[in-house]
Formats: sequence, C-alpha cells, structure tokens
Amino acid sequence: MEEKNALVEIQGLKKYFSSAGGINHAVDDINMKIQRRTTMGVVGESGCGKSTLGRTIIRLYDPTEGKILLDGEDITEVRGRKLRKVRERMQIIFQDPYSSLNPRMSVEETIREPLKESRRFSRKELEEKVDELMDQVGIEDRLRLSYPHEMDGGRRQRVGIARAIALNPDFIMCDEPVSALDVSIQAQVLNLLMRLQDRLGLTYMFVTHDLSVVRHISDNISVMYLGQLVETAPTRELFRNQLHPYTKALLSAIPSIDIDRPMQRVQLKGEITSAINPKPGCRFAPRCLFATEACNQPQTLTEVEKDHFVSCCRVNEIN
Amino acid sequence: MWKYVTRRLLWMIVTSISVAILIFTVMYFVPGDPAQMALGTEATAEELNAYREMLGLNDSFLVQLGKYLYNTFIRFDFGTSYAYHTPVMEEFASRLPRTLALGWICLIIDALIGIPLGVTCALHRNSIWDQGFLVLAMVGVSIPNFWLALLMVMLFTNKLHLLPSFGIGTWKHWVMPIIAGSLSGVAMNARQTRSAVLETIRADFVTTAKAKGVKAHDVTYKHMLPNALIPIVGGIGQRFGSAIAGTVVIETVFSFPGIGTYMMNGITARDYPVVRSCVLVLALFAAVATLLTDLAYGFIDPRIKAQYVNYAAKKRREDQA
Amino acid sequence: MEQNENFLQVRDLVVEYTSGGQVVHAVNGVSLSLDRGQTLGLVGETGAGKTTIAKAILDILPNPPAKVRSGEILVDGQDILKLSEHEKLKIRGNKIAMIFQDPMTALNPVMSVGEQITEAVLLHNDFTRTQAEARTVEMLEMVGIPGQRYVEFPHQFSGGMKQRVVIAMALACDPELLLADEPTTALDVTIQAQVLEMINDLKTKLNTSMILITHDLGVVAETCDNVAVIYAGKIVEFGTKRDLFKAPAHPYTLGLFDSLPKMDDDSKELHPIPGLPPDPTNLPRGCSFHPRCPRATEACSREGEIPMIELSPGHFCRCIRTGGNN
Amino acid sequence: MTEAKTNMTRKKSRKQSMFLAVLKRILKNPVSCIGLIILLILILSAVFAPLLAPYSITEMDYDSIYALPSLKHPFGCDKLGRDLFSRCLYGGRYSLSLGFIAAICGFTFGQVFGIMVGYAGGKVDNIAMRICDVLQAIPGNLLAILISTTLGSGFGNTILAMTVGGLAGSVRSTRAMCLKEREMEYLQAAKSINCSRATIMYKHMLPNIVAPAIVGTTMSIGGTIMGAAGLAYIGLGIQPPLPEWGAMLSAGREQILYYPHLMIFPGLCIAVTVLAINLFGDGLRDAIDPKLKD
Repeated sequence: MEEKNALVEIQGLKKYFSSAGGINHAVDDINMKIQRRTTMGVVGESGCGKSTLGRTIIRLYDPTEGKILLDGEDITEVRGRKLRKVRERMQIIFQDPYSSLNPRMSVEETIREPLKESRRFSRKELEEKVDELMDQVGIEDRLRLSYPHEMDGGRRQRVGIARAIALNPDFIMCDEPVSALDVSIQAQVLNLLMRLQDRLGLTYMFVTHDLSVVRHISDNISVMYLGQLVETAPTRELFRNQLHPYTKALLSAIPSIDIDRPMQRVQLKGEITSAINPKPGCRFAPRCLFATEACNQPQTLTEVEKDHFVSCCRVNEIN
Repeated sequence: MWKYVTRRLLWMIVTSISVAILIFTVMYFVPGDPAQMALGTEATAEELNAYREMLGLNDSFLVQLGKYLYNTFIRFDFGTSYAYHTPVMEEFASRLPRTLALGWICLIIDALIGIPLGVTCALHRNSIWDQGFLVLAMVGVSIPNFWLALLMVMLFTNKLHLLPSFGIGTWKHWVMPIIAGSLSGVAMNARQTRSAVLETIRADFVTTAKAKGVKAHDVTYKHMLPNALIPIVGGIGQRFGSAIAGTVVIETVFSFPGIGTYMMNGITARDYPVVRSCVLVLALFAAVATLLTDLAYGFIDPRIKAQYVNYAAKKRREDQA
Repeated sequence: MEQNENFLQVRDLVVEYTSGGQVVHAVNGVSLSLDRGQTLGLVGETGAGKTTIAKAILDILPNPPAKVRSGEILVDGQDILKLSEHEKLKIRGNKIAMIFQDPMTALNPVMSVGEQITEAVLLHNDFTRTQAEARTVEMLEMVGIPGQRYVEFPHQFSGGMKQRVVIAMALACDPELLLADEPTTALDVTIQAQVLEMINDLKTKLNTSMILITHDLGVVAETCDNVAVIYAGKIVEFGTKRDLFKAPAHPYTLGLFDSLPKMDDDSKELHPIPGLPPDPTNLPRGCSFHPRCPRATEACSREGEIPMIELSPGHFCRCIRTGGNN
Repeated sequence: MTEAKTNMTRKKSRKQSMFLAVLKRILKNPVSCIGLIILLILILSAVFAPLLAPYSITEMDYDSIYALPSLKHPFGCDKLGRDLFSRCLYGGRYSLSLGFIAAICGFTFGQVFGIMVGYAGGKVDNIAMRICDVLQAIPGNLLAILISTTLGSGFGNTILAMTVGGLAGSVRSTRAMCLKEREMEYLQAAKSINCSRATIMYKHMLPNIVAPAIVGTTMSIGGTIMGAAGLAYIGLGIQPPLPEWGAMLSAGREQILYYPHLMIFPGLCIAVTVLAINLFGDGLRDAIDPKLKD
C-alpha cells in the first residue's frame, strides 16, 4: 500500500499570519500524506489551524514555508496557468452554506461558473453539464433559477458541492461541510459526499470538529492542536487506541448517546490558548496532566505503531 | 492609550502640512492678479511688478511654497493680508473664537435636542408621532440653511422687528445664525439616533437584560443607549467638519464677523494669505474634532479602547512581519 | 416542600409570530411538566420552536411580532402570563433564569462583566452595593473565573469564559428554574464537557430544576432525566431518558437516531429522514411529520389533532401508527 | 432551442421581478411614494420646460418689474421683469442635472476605486487611505469653495467642485463595505474556481455592495443640489443670468424687504427638490434592505 504515491503530500508546511497580538503560527511544520480515493479527517478545536491547513494545501493561501506535492509534483510555487490547472484539480467545500454562495447568483449561475471559467465548454455543453451536476447532487430542476436565500442550508450545501465537483477534481478539501446543518440534513449530505467519492474516485480532506462525523467518513484521522499535528492514525486504530493525551481528552469529551455506558472523562485544565508567538516545545503542555520539563523541548511526530504517529515525548510512559 | 493619542497628533501634523501644500498649490493657480486687485487698473507695469516683488509673487513656485510652509509651521505666522495690510493672526484673534463658538453651539444643540428626540421616536416606533416626526426631520434636512436664514430675516427682522439681521454685539445677533446652523443637524441626529437605537432593540444582550428582570426603562437607558451611542458619536464627529464649513455660508448671510466672512472677502479680493489661512485653520479644527470623537469612541466602547491601547504594539509588529 | 410535584406546568401553549403578513405557527399546543430538581431535555431541529417555548416561559418574547395565543404557564401553581409586569420582573432572573445560546452576543459589550452580574443581584436582593459585589465575586469564582476579572469587559473573555459569565449571571439569584438554551452549542467539545459538568454540579448543589434545550442527543443523554422531542412546534414524544434512548417510539425520534453517525458502528450508509422540516407558515394537515414519515398512511394526513398515547407509564408518543405493542 | 429560450425569458423575468419587488415596496410606502411622484414631476417639468414655461426666460417685460405673484405671473417677476415661474422651471434643469451628474461621477469613481483599494489591501490600501485622509481633512463644501475659486464659476466647474468634494468619502465607504464583504467565503470560492481578480471584484463583490451605495448616492444628490445652490448663492457657482435657483435666490436677497417672493420661490424649489429626493432615497433604502427598517 505504501509503495503507491500519495495523491497529496505535504512536507514541513507552515503558514503564519501577522495578527493583533503577534505572529500567529496557524499551521506550523506539518507533514501529511493523503492516499488516492481515501479520506483524511482533520480534527481539532476552533483556532487550531485545521481550516488554514486545508486552504493552504489547495493554494488559496500562500504557504510561508514547506512543500505541497500533488501527484508527486511540487505545486508550492506554481503560478499563472499552472496554478489554474492545479485549482481545477483541487477544490473546496465550505462550512457556511450562507456565506459561501454569492447571494446575487442563482443556482445555475453558481454551478456554471467554474465550467465557464475553464473555457473548455461550448454553450450547449455548459447547459448539459449543469443539468448533470444538479442531478448528481440531487437538486431539483425547478430550483435552477433560485437564489441562495430562497433555499435551506442542506440545498445550499449541495450547490456548493456541485460547484466543487464541476471540473472533475481529484481532491476536495471539505471544510466542516456539515457542521452548520441539522442532524437529519447532515446525514443526507454525508451520504451524498460518500456516494460521490465512490462514483467519482475523489480524495477528501475532511476538516471538522465533530468526531462522530469524522469517524464515519474518514479512513485516516489527524488530530491538530494549535497549528501542529499531535497524532495521526487510521480511523479504527485511533478510536481503539489513542496515544496522545490531547486525543484522549478530545475523544472522551464527546457526549455519548449510549446511556448505559457513560464515558470515562479525561478532564482538561484550562482552555485552548493561542498559536500567537508560541514557545518552543509541546503546545499542549500547559493543559496536559502529564507535562514535565522534557515537554518544553520541540516534539517530533514519530511512528509508534504501524501507521500510527504521535508527537509526544512521554508517549511510552503515559500509555 | 497616550501612545495612540501622540501618534494621532503627530499624524495630524503631517496631514496639516499636506493640506497646506494642497491649498497653496490650488490657490497658486487661481486666476487673477493680487497686485492688480490692490493697485487698481490705473497702475503701471513697473508699479505692479514692484508690488509683486514686495509680496514675493515673482519667486518660483517651490520657493514660494517653501517660504509659506516655513512661515506657517515654524514661525506660526500666517502672513499679512494683501487687502487690509494687517497680520492674519491678528484678525484670527477676534474672529476665530466667534466662528468656533457658533460651530460648537450648533453642534451641542444638535446633540441635546436630536438625540433625545431620536430615542423617543425609536421607543414609540411606527406610532403616528414617530412617523410624523420622521417626515418633519426629513423636511428639516432638506431646507437649505441660507434660505432658512433669509426666511427668518424676513420674519423676525422685517416683520416682527425682534432680531437684528446682521453684525454682532448682543445675544440677539446670535439667535438666527444658531437656528439656521443647527436645524439640519438636529434632524440628522434624531434620524440617526432612531435607527441606531432600533438596531440594538433586537440585540441578544437586550434579551439577556430582560431575562434578568431589568425594568423596561433601565433596559433602554443602561443597555440599549450606551451601545447605540457608538454610531451616533461617529455621526456627530463626521458632521463637525461640515458644520464648521457650513458656517461660512451662514456667516455670509448674516454678515457675521467670523472666519467665514473673512474668507469670502479674501476670495473676492484674491487675498491669498487670508484664504489659505482660513481654510487651513478650519481644516485643523475639523481634524481636532475627528480626534476627539475617536477618543470618545474609546470611552464609550471598551473594545475600541483596547484597540487604541494595542495600536502602537500592533503597528510595530505589522512593520516587522 | 409540599409543592415538590410539578413545580412547572405548561398547558397547551400556542405562540404565533406575524412576519411579512404571514402567520408563523411557532408553538402549537405544547404541554410540559417538570418537578423540582429535575432536568428536562427539549430536543428538536432548528425552527422547531424550542427557544420560543423558553422565552414564553419568561414572557420575554418580542411582542410584536410574537404573541402567546393561548395556554397557561404555571410556576408553583401561579400563571405567569396573568401576572402584572411588575410581578413578572420579580420572577425573571430571580425564580427563573435563562442561559442563552450565543455567549458572544448575550453580554452587553460596553458593561463590565461584574457589573452585569451585580445588576441582577441588586435587582432581586436587599443587598447593599458592597454585598452585591461580594456576591458577584463569589459567583464568578464558583464558575471558575478569578474574582479580580470583575472589572473586565466581555471582549476580554474567550467564548467558554463568556458562557461561564452568563451562567454565573443566571445562577446569581439562586433561581428555582434554569432555562438553558443550547448552552454549549457555540463551544468546543472539551470546553463543552467542562461547562456541562459545571452546570450539572451547580444544579445538584442548588437543587435547581432545568430545561435544557439542545439538538444534540449526546448532551441530552448525559444531563437529562426526562426528554421531550419537539417537531414543528409540537411535542411528539415524551418520556424518561431511558424510555427515549432505549425504546424510541415516534418515527421522527427514530429518524433522528438513525441520522447520527454511530461511534460503535462502521456501516457506511446513514439513514437520514427524507425531505425537510415543514414551512411553519403552512403546516401539513394532521400529523406535521407525515410527509417525511416512512410509516405514514392516509389516516395520518386527515384533519384533526393527533392525540398523545401513553405507551408505558410516563412514556407518551403522538403517533397513530405506533401502538402499545410497537 | 425553445427550452433555452423559455429559460432565458424565465431568467429575465426573475431579474425583473427583483426590480419589481423593490419598486413594489417603494410604492407600498406612502411617504416615499409621494417623494417619487414629486421627483418625477420635477424631472418632467425640467425636461419639458420649453413647452411648459409661459414666457421666455430672457424676455423682459418692463411693465412687470418686481411684479408680485399673480395669475399672469404665478411666481411674480424679477428686477428685469422676467417671469420667475419660467425661470424656476428652467432652473430645475441645472440643479437636477448637476445633482445627478455629480452623483453618478462620484458613485462610479467611488465604486471602481473603492473596490480596487478594498480588495487589494496592504500597501495600495494604505497609500489610498492616507490620500483620503488629506482630502477629507478639508471639509467637503470648503473644498468645493476652493475648487470653484480656482476654476471659476460655471456649470462644468461646479459639477467638478461638487464631485471632488465627495470623492474621498465615497471611496472610503465603498472600501469599508468591501472589507466587510471580503470576509465572505463566496469570494474564496470564486478564487478556488479560477476567477480572475477583476471577475472577483466586479462580478462577485460589486453586485453585493452596490445596493447600499446606490442608496447612499441617491441620498447624496439632495446634498449636492443644496451645496451647488449654496455655491451659487455666495457667488461661486453658476452665475446669473443663468436661471439657477441658488443664483436667483442670491439675486433676490437684495430686495428681501419689499419683494420677498424673489427669494421665497427659488428657495422653495430647492427645498422641495431636495425633500423629494430624500424621501425617495429613504424609501429606496427600506425597500432594498428591509432589515434596516425596524
């Protein structure tokens, strides 16, 4: 399996922003491989940089440092026509179905736009493609000329999905696509995303804070904390055996609907701090129950078990 | 906080110098010859030239500009009027206080009458009073102040013989200029206050206050109004500049001996030093007013105050990044 | 102590909004009861009328456009809707307090957090200012905020901290009933866990009753005694937590459970409820859920109220297709 | 083909219906409706002034010098015996066209540059804002006075003076709206599907910020007309013998004691025009953005 080239690979990726309080290390030295036709779930709390990571990978943001490889080809620095090609292959679905659609554009216009911008289709083909896409994501034809404010969140999100798959991308970065939706609608959209993955051979990076969703949809999961990767493993493995103290706390915090088996909760001290001008060393240490002197040294992501990477110097002592 | 104020003051100096350069350049291209205006059409070419030489008008543009800036900002000397042959500073000493007094009184009246009216309208929104007053306020905004001034002159001076129509001296001289100068401001303040208060009526924190059991009256004055005040203060600050400039027209109507009439006389007489100084001084006071409103923001809204405190630090970091 | 039973009773509450000339049927005949010290979970999707019920209990619905058409809200046998404004003010924040969903907007941005709590304390107690401030500091520390942060403003707090302030404010006057409207929805999971645990602890300590409004079944499972599932302004199922989670009966409740990705189940396909919640200005005839219901028959769309059926003692369901043997 | 055609008509009717919805909401509001009607009457009477005016504006009738309003001369006559009503009708041509042209210039400039500056951000934004600071340091009407002094009086110069006076403000407010809009994710989405900068700025952003700008511009027309009349009044704008309201008012003030009608009617024209525009603008704002109203 590992021999195969990953579709997306990032090496030492960094993205810094300057903000009111200082330099925000939103994404700090992240390595990741995403295999073709799989879903990489990225979880973490708000402000941990997961969304920035995704947007940097698809080149919406310019990375500060590091490399992004698409199919083995370095796309970190591509510009102009090459960048246009890259963007056709890497797409995004946004969290907020309200702000991610232009309120002045109808469903049809929104879906047609990427096709039009690619300048590959004739007028007639455009119409056919729009029909096909609407059918694919399950939007009724009567809504063709509707505007976003006339539709519910679920339908809007479907329009966003149609826009993303319009140009047959290989990779889609899903930025919390279901967290703004009600449970019943959320399930509809999740089913749609999984069906499209099978049918079109898509590769997803699925960013979310909802662990039950990520478990449902992902093959592999990466856990982020304040701009850094703390643990990454195949989904089953991660849910069976968490090694990083933050992952443990995060998973145990999910309220369970099983009323007979209440979770043994790992309480955390304090709140998430910020990634502005961070000190070297483990960023989780101030909240960690197991923190010692050694945690003030920079941590590295190491393979503890097969395919299971953890960034914690005390991993063997804790577990 | 003080760092922020200092920065703003420094920036104000830079702006003033830029404004001075702008005004000087614009005035430099004004058609008409001050010498001709001063000496009349009878003067010979030599006389004119000598006069120009005396005023320094024969120097190149840059030299003139340099001298002007040096005199204005280093020696605080606004020059001597071509027409009256008196130092501009001297005239300012008597005229400036009048114009500023007029401007400030108008502004205070705007706030004192406009804000309570606006709050009342918002609280009784969509009642007959509210709707009627809204239209009335619109009428108030739409009447040109110079016309209103003339109408008042017609009524109070010519018909009722109550108030003098020009000059200065007693309090009676102030009544009409103040009314003419503040009517539109009152109307605008009232309208803006109304919509600002309406905006906060639906705010979540107002619901919180109600859920706490706060009385309706206190909800309005302790929770809604302080928040609504933020855009209102901004509006007042924005209008200060135009209020001061608006006095130019009103002063002209009432022959009110302030900066406005001085400037208008200067324009007709091609009296460059007078016009330049008047515009500069008015601009300066507008800038001070803007600074004051920005600081008032900080007092009302702790979030903005926090920005001011962080301002210097943030700037520094931005420069590094 | 003799009034231990049915501390709060809501009977046939009907609330309507008028919006753009149309009548929005937000709450359509809701009846509830709650004992002292108990927690009731109100579960439903966006727009089901959960928040409207809570605001109606405090009588702080914006009027207009909202209006309580009919119904009674009895607290200790006293109908809140019939009280004078003055008497209502004494109940709000004192006997009944509310925690709002969005801590970011629920606090007055230009008032220090301490001042906002002190305001509530002073309103409902015969305290001097010093005493009230002391009480505020005590409350802040109870929710885990250092007392010296009294003078700080909301923007200086993180989301979780703000929610703690809101909770401190709600609990400041020892309310007998706490209405918690999605108190943790805006928070991260680890913070949610902290806040929920805190609410639970405080509630037990102060013997407060609580109505917890949420769309998250997990939160309900962890905190509530009884659960009411609400759909299109009506309660469709009511029972103890065990009833609801172990033997859900109403097709809508079943649909909600099927929509959830399970933590211990790897099946690929979820089973969402088809369709969308109904338009509250134009509710379907008969059972409001029938257009989306897999079990619906013609009888479901017939005119008339669907009655609540008691399936087992205390477990009610509003469905004519769900018999006692289902 | 036919299907495409019906689609096209459907689309057209939808765009139209959005416009109609706004219009409907304006007409529903009696106050703004009155404003619209008055404004239409004023515009029509200015356009058809040659047909409506009972006298020529230069025709001097020596028997009617300073004539008071009468059936023959509804607004009376001025010191040269010219019919004031006819002159007021023609005056509308100057004031209205001046107001609208200045507003459109300001609007266009403000939108184009405001969006550019707002979207570009960074250094461009910084420099542009500093320039605006300097321009805005001189209050708008003062700047207009200065420019009029320099350029001299006349129709074109007055337009220029009034436009320049408001430019900085309009660029700044467009920029502010851009900054707010820039947070919206649909712009990122547009970037991700390879829209060019120009497309993003003018196809995506512009339609979403243009509505409040249209309202603002409409509201500014009244102020511009008033400001231009003020310029004419102090002798810097459009000059007599052209029948501009402000200039007529200024000429009328000399005889305020005995012939107040010379100053009342032109002033009334200004006030009514400005009022009509403001009422309409107010209704337009409520119609375009209903949530602003209560």
